[in-house]
Amino acid sequence: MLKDLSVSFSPHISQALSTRTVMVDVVIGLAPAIAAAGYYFRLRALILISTCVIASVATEWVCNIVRKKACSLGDFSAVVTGIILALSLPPRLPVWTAVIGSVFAIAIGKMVFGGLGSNIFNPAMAGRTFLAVSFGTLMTTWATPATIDGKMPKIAAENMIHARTQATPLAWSKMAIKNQLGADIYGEQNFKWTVTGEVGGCLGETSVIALAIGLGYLLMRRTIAFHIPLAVALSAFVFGTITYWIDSYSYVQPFYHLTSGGLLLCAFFIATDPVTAPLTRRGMWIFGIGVGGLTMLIRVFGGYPEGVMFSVLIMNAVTPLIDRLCKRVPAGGKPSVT
Amino acid sequence: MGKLKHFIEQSWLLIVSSFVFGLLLAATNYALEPTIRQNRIDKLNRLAKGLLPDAVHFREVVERIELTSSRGKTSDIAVYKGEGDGEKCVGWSFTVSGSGFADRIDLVVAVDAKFENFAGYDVLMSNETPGFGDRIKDKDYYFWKQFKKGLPVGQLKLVTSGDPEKVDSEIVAISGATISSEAVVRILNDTVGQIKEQMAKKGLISNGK
Amino acid sequence: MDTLNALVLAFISMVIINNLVFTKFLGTCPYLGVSGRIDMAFGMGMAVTFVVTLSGVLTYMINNWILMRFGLEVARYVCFILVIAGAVQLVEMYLRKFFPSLYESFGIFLPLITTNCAILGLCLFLDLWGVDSLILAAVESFGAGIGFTMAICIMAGIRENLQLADVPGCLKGAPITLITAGLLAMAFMGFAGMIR
Amino acid sequence: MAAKIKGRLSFRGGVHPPERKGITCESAIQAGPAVKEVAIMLSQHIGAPCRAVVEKGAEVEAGQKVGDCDAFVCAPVHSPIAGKVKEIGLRSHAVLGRTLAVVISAEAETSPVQPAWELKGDFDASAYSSGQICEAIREGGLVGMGGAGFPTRVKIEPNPQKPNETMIINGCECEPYITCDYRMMLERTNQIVAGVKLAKAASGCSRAIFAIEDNKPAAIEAVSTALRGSNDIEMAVVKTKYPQGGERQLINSVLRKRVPTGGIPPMIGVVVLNVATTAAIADAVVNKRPLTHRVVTVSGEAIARPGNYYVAIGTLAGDLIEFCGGVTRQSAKVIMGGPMMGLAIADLDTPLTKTSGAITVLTKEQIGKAKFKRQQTACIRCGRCLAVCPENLNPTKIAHAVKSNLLELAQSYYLNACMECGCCSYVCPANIELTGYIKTGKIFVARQKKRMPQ
Amino acid sequence: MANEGEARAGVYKDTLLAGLWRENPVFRLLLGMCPTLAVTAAVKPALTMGCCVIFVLVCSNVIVSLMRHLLKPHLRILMFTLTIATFVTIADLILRAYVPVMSETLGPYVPLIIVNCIIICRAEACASKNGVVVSIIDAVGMGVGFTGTLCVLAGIREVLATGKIFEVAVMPGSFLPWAAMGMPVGAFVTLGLMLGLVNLTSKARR
Ligand SMILES: Cc1cc2nc3c(=O)[nH]c(=O)nc-3n(C[C@H](O)[C@H](O)[C@H](O)COP(=O)(O)O)c2cc1C
Ligand SMILES: Cc1cc2nc3c(=O)[nH]c(=O)nc-3n(C[C@H](O)[C@H](O)[C@H](O)COP(=O)(O)O)c2cc1C
Ligand SMILES: Cc1cc2nc3c(=O)[nH]c(=O)nc-3n(C[C@H](O)[C@H](O)[C@H](O)COP(=O)(O)O)c2cc1C
Ligand SMILES: Cc1cc2nc3c(=O)[nH]c(=O)nc-3n(C[C@H](O)[C@H](O)[C@H](O)CO)c2cc1C
Ligand code: SF4
Ligand code: SF4
Ligand code: SF4
Ligand code: SF4
Ligand code: FES
Repeated sequence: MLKDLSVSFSPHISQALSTRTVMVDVVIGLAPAIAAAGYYFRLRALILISTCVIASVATEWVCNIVRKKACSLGDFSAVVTGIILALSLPPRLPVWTAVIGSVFAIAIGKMVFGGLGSNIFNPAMAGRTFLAVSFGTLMTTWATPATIDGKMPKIAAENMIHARTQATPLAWSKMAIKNQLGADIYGEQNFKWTVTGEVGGCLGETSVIALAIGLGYLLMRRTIAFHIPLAVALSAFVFGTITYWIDSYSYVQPFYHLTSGGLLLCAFFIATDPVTAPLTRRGMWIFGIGVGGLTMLIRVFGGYPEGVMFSVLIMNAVTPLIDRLCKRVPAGGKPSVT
Repeated sequence: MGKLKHFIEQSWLLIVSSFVFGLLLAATNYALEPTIRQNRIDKLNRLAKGLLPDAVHFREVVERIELTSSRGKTSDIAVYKGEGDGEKCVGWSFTVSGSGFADRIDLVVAVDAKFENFAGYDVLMSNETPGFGDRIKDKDYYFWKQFKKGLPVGQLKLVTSGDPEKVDSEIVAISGATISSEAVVRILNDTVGQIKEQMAKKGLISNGK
Repeated sequence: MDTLNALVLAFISMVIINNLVFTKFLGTCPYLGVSGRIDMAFGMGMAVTFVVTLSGVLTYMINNWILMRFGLEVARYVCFILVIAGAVQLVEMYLRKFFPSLYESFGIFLPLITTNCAILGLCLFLDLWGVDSLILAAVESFGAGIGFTMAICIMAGIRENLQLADVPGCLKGAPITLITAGLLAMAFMGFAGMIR
Repeated sequence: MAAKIKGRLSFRGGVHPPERKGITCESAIQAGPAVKEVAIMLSQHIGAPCRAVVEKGAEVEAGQKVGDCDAFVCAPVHSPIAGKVKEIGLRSHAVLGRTLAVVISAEAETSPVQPAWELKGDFDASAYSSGQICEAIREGGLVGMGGAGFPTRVKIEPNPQKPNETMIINGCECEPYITCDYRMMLERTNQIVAGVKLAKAASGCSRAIFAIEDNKPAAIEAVSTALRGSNDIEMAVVKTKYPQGGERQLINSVLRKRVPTGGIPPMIGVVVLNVATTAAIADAVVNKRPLTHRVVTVSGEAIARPGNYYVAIGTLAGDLIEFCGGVTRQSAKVIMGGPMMGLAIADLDTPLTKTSGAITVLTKEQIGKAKFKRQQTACIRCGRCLAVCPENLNPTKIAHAVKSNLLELAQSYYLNACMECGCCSYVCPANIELTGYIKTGKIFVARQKKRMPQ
Repeated sequence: MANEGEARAGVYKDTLLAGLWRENPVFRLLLGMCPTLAVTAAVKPALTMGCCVIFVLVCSNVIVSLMRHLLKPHLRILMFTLTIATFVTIADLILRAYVPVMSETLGPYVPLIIVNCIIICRAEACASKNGVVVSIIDAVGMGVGFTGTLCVLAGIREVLATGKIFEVAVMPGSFLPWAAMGMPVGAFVTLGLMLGLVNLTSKARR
């Protein structure tokens, strides 16, 4: 009866929580965004998402075999990477391109560093950036949501002959800078479109409502802390407000920056990737402000209409320095003698 | 004295070899300099000829043309006259530059004899992203072809959508590289008009006819 | 005001947009050599900044005021490398004499810097870009040094984290550093086209 | 009426494990198993180990001193039963491994008899001088009964260089399952209060604060009632949270003061005493009874008759479990102490010591939920461990540095400031045994220091 | 006599092979990384670069070997640098005269050969200690090893970045080029993976 007593370090009980539950929670949090993507982009969304997930998981599986490591698919992190990558892709992207992106994300972005937890850069964003850098045209070709049959002004793909980039809400912002019509662009109608998600854009980024529901779930489950999302959104908002104050003809309304493009997807699901974000609360604030600020810097002054992927990668790179900067001091102060 | 001797003892090899290397360099330079210079001229000619196929050779116009950039800096450029059979003027060519997406872009531009229509441009130097802005060089791409079709000289306008087949002052940008496209258009807008004006002033072309 | 603006932009451009390491592949060897010691990386970066600024200015003067004036361009490379070697020597002697503590902290890096291609590379690029004023040359060289310091410090930070990571054996060391550098270079492409 | 300290008395970090005190909180203290043989460990506490003062074969009486030493940081040990010294040999010690113990065997089984607690609420400590109290405490072999077992005399004795100012009586009992202190506070209230008065008088503290977690209203009620009339002892109802009972946390919660890292409470003039210790003080000073018995909570889902038992120190853990009806379900882990900080033992012949406040027996299912059964993944840097660390450390960094054998890096992240509370391991979703790595790291560092004396 | 000749031939062969693989400057010694990365967007510039390095390496090794007995210790490095800079300038002039297109593509990376560690390292490690013949063989071995590595790297990058190699299309028509491979990312990541592969094979052998 009292045989085979196991001995281990204390504590002997633990919270009913595992890496898998954390990752599954993120998938659940992403579910509304996935549903919105399916609603607006129909089959394309489902094809892209399943392609990315399958390719990511398969890549991780192969990497495990090559390294002769135990199978790590059970932690579901590859699934999350696949979904987030897919949600950040334009709907019309060819399937094989999505496969290249997923393979790059998992193999180069994650597994060469040692797999889950060791990667320095956000794998999904690394994969997306690789695609953006490699296949620029494909990655800036947007589709009209299936719900509006190309009736929408300016957003719809009017001219697909040359597969030209089409104006997404962010392109409006660039247009505002160029043509001095910031004040005109922002209207109630446009705002409504960007909130519900009935606009062109990447699969998962268009619907603010769906993202907000997901955020609520993650916060409720304490999967993420509120610091990073808040810092990203706040800093972007402040940046946008300042530019808007300075010149409301050249720059669009700050709210508009928040609801358009990938900013909220990034703030809620990407910048919050625990592996590549700082550990401490103070670090999270710095990180979030960096992501939001850099995104806006690139949006407003840079060459690209969207800055999310670059700002996330750059802040990922400085995360070790942030962690060092925010090194915690023990509760009792630094020991006088070591 | 002893110090000098010591110095020479220590470093005679250095002094001698500096001398020898100097000579070696001078000799090589002397031997290759003309070829190098000719290379540069050949390249310009080749590019210009690609734009003005009728030209047999190019001659530098003696007068220098002064350009004022939008920042207010002035610079001199040389304009070459393309001469066909029997010294007939078939067009003009010159190099202009401006800033692109990543770095400076140097363009060779050719216009017809009357300075009325573009004969096209070619890229002398650019550092744009391969696959994006790099396509301003791509002769098979619609962007480049728009300038080859005898576009009238004048203010060009860049648009992101439109029909690149139509010959008008609306230039359809390269998708994903609006900035590079814009740079080309801007460089042309900023310089070609000025050059035309000064050439007309100097009586090299007849104005307004 | 305009000049000042141009100088500030030139500086920022050299630090983040045209970063020598990320866009021009210069100074890769020290980049691969950095350990997880951020203080060492910072010292190295500072030493490079110091020398690169000095050499940028000196070579600019020699190039524009002597070589170009007398048609001696053919001797450009020889002169540049001698100037750099001389500058390093000078700095070393100067530091040893007047700032022994500073010499202690980054003196060890100084001899290594002579063969750091970032320095020669920058001098050559200044020439290639046709930088046309001494102050601009100085600002750009200083910016290049700071950009190098930033890059090397970021890398040192990442290396510290990688110490604890389960990197595959065959990729440990230089390979993973190269891959990281690649992803970093990709991230920094985001600033392209920012200053025109 | 005792003054009550107001405010939200808590600290930053910490966790809320399921309390599970319901299993034993209603069970009054009963007599524990009758024993025929006890093994008194000669090393029961931090500080110098005792030397046996009896020979093999010698007859000892109940309460007779069997081990002592001259070191300052030391407390003697006594025999709880009358019998014969069977041997002085090695026995399993929960913390120290195999160490020397005096084994005493009696002719017949002796049942522990709970003394009559005759003290009244209006006990007057002024009858005893400080020296007298200290001497009685030392002779009684009192050590801290809250965990580490530091000799109580050393703590209390006034230090002219650093006078004691405040005394905190630790009635938090924040570990899950354990209720021995709670029962003590309900049933031996007067004795505890008397002990506090004695300790306060002896230590020269101007303040004494009784701290109890807010999940024990009955204990708060009982203690407040007993403190009526002694208005120099304050009450502090602190927030229920693990490890509220850790002295560094408790001091922070109650006094808003921080004990320096690597330092001890006396450095800021504070003395922290466990309630069981204060009860023992009263017993030692007033009744001249040495510390030979203590209350032990035997709990866990697998125990047939869980409860609080008055047990002779030196009783074997197995005997106590047997006495409680043995285990009913498939049990997998026997823990000396609570599930958060206690030590799992493999040898049921491990004797109880003065600091063993509990034995917890966990079932397979419960362990299934604990670390080692579930698969450990890589750290996902979620930061939970940082968020809960009461000492504001970076547990993942320390643990991974230890794992990679980078002890210097670990120390640069303040390895030694960890108090091993286990919060970080408790919350880690990747199931990493952070506390375990940290403990290992501390041992490595200690070994290294020993090898390379400065 | 014959034996001696054989022994010498053995030394030569060893020296040659060392540079090609065993002590390959890029893979094994991690030297000259900057040009390796910068000029390998396509095979042609890589090959040109390699040839320049071979030229400079051979010339400087010969000169250094010839004057190895005359070198004063404290002026040694200065002499090396001077020699190398001279030959690099000559190589640059030749390129500009005869392959102007490549000269433009390579830009400042040709003069940067001056600080390429391989050359000074060989001058120091080999030429200043050995006779002319061994120095030449060493230079050729190292140079060819360097060039070969450059070309392999450049080949991979060019095929993926443009679908062509030596400007001849090799990929199926439906292949869309991966522009990233032509950029710094491609250079760093490909070289990193190649180094990893080399480490793997050498470990497997051992
Ligand atoms: C990796 C990368 C490289 C780019 N390079 C260029 C470039 O060289 N020239 C350019 O004009 N745009 C370049 N772009 C795109 C611009 O930043 C910008 O998105 C575009 O000019 C906006 O115009 P659009 O309306 O055509 O999208 C690049 C984009 C990426 C992702
Ligand atoms: C080397 C050492 C010296 C100590 N000195 C004292 C002291 O002088 N006074 C005191 O009250 N506690 C002293 N302590 C005890 C600690 O502060 C603390 O009370 C004890 O480690 C915790 O045990 P507990 O949790 O069971 O009481 C000392 C501890 C150690 C390890
Ligand atoms: C994590 C942790 C939790 C603790 N919890 C309690 C507790 O709940 N009750 C208690 O009396 N002592 C607890 N202690 C021990 C106290 O720190 C302290 O040593 C003790 O209260 C001092 O009293 P003593 O010397 O009378 O044992 C805990 C210690 C640690 C490190
Ligand atoms: C809140 C949260 C957000 C995540 N975001 C991302 C993400 O943006 N990209 C990604 O590749 N993985 C993400 N993951 C999954 C996982 O952390 C990631 O695959 C690791 O970076 C792999 O080491 C996320 C996980 C969590 C818990
Ligand atoms: S100290 Fe400088 S030279 Fe040495 S390895 Fe580090 S970076 Fe390289
Ligand atoms: S690091 Fe130590 S003090 Fe902090 S939570 Fe973990 S065990 Fe507790
Ligand atoms: S709680 Fe676990 S997974 Fe989270 S940071 Fe700490 S060690 Fe890593
Ligand atoms: S030159 Fe110096 S740094 Fe370069 S390889 Fe040779 S020894 Fe190493
Ligand atoms: S730093 Fe070594 S070749 Fe550039």
